[in-house]
Amino acid sequence: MAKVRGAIVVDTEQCKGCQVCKVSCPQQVIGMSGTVNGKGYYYAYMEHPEACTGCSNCGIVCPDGVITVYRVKEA
Amino acid sequence: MDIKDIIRPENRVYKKSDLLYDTTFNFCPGCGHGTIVRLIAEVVQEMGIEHEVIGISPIGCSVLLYDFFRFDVINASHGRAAAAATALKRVMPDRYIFSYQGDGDIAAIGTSETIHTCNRGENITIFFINNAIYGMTGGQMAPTTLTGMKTSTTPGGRLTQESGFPLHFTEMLASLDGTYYATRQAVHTPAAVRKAKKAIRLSLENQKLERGTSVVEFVSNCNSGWRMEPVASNQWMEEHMFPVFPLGDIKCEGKLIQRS
Amino acid sequence: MKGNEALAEAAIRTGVDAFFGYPITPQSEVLEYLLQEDAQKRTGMVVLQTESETASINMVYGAACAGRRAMTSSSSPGISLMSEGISYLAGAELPGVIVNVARGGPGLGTIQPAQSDYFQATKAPGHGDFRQLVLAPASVQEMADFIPLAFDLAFKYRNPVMILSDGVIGQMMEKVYLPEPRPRMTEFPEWATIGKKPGKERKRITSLNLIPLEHEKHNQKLQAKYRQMEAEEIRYEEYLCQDAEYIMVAYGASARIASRAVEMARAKGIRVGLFRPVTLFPFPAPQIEALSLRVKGFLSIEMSAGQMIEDIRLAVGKNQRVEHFGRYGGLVHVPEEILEAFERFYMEPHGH
Amino acid sequence: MTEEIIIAGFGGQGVLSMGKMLAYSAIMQHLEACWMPAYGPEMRGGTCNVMVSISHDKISSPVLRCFDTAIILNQPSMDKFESAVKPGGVLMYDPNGITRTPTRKDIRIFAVSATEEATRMNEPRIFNMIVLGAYLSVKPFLGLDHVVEGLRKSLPPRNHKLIPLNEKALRVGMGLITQP
Repeated sequence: MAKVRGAIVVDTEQCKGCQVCKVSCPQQVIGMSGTVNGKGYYYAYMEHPEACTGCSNCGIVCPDGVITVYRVKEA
Repeated sequence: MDIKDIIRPENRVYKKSDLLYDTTFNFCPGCGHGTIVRLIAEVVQEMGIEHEVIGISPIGCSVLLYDFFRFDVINASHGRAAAAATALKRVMPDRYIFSYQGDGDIAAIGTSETIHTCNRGENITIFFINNAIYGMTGGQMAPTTLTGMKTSTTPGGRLTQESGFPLHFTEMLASLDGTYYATRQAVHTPAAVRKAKKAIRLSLENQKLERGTSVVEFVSNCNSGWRMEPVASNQWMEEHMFPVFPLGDIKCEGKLIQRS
Repeated sequence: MKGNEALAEAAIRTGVDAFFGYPITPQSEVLEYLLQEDAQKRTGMVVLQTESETASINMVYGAACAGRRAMTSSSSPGISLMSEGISYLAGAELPGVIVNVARGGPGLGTIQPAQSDYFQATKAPGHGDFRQLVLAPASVQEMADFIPLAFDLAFKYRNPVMILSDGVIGQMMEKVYLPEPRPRMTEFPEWATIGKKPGKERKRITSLNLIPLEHEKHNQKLQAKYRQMEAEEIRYEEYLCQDAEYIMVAYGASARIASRAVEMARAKGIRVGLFRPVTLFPFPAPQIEALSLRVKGFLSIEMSAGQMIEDIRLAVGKNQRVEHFGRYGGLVHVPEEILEAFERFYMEPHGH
Repeated sequence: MTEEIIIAGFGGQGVLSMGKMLAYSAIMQHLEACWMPAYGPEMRGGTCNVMVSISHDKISSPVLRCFDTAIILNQPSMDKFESAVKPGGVLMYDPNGITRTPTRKDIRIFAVSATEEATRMNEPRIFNMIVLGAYLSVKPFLGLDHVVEGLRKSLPPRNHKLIPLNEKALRVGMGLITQP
């Protein structure tokens, strides 16, 4: 059975670390970084990349539009 | 499969709309304004109307709205966006005109213009962002501030005998014969965002029907004004705002929706 | 035709795209005429009775953003309500025409004619460092003629233009030759927000600028515009000034009444002339200054307690005496009392 | 030639329209004319007056203190405007409702019983046309044909059927003046 794999790319410099994406992720993929970006925010990143299904939930709730989402069907 | 193999242009399923400039929004972290602005850009892009749309930004937090959109925008004076929208639509009936207004802008200073615009049934879209507080000026009471809610001008909580009741402005607008569509949405969860986006699209498509005004209210957070973390503010919004301002359609196709 | 009606008919003929107005005495005929004449049918002009003067001026702002010829008309209290919007027009550099058929104030005042909005029109039509062009018609003919002129100036400078009339000129009837019809605009200025053109950058219109240095620059640009108006747009009329020893200065209805007083003085052998500013901003200060070098005194005639006189005094400096004679609160001078006032000031041996 | 007239009475008598007729008629005769109403509460039933200036030359002041002719249609107007007639000028009044007749000796005074005549003709609306007719016979500088033309111009087309009646009223007025 084909498995759906996903990935996100966070524009870390524009991320304001609000964590709305983190709580919206059904797979708990997203964590907050241990270091801050140029604006001083702890930005979002894929803490558990293997669990991402590319559902886009994080992207569509992000108030700053900093998340781009990718998805493939693995053969 | 390596992450690098997933992150390829052909696999992209979501990205920020091309109709937004690549600048950082000037909103606080986690503010619903950003999500709504993003959704409007997405809908305009999907409808392919970026050459026919003119947006009107207000006074308040979204005053800089025009820094974000890659389509024509004007800035109206405080509360008067509906009047400016009326004129733009009357002189250019084939264009899509929307205003984007906060609770103070639309439901306090701009009450008269908004009511009369809806009452004339101007074929425009009004986006109304209700976060129950004045964000830009530092967290003062808004017409929609909840009873008992603390703001910088209601330090002991809003007292109805002093300051009246939270104003249900969208219901007021919906009661007018010129209002064709009125709905209340939120953008704090993926499911809410999906619904809100459909409402935005419908409200813009309605302009072609020439049946009247479309109003989309967004119950939104103001974590700075409410003095909360963004995620906590969304939870507070669900628990306290939604019972007073319930989500859902209020008027569809010119008919009020009966709610139990 | 009544002054108000001539103005409204001229608006139709000038190809004005939109009129937004709220009834108020003594200018209600403007809105009534446009709707009774079915301007919308004649030229496609948008005519809308608004819920308030505040809405009217903001609709003018909206239509002006689309590069259209938009105007509103009101009387004194209504103009006060519009002052914020006029400031926005100036700040966003938008053309618009505002007509004030003035009445007596302050407050609700009276519906009778007055010229007590001179300061408001020329000095402080709203908040901020800005000026608007002010045209003062003195006849029904000029009520009609100043509409196309006002729009030409508004678009030339991208700035609000006010036609400052009064209850006398608005309500009276005279013979009038109406302006030649102009077509409605089909092409709009490049700055107009009418939808982003493919391949072009989008446009935005605002009066906001949060960066003080940039905002100062914007203001300097506006100031340069006002200096250009002062250099190019002064309009005035002289009547029997050539050999005059004394000059009456009056605009609008006062100028008409004073012209009769001038004739009465001439009949008595007193050499008086009338200087009529047609533009109140820019004020014809250089012309008055030139006159001040060869006459013996000025008399400012206004239906106010004395507002324009300040501009006359600035122009004249210490060169000459400047006196004021005003009727106000809704009262209008008659020629006889103007002459009496003049004689009191200048003909009596111990004039004060 | 310059003729400056005040017509004064109360709202509803047709004071303003009489003035308008005069102005229109003058323009039909290629003269200059200016019509300056007292506007406002007067329009709603109070006292009412209008100043009309007619001239071969450009008209200067639309607002005047003294007049060549005063047409007075009620007592308050008589009290106010008898003194405003220039020496040698004309005062014309309808005696109906006048309790104090004019006393000046340096002006020409005419009475025209227009109210009475209009009532007798059973056409109270043409009262003002009778007065106008009387004025035209005293100051015959406007041709009747120009007045009828002015009437046509000032009346909305739906009222053009009333023109013959108005013309009749003008003629009646012309024969009605008496010098008390």
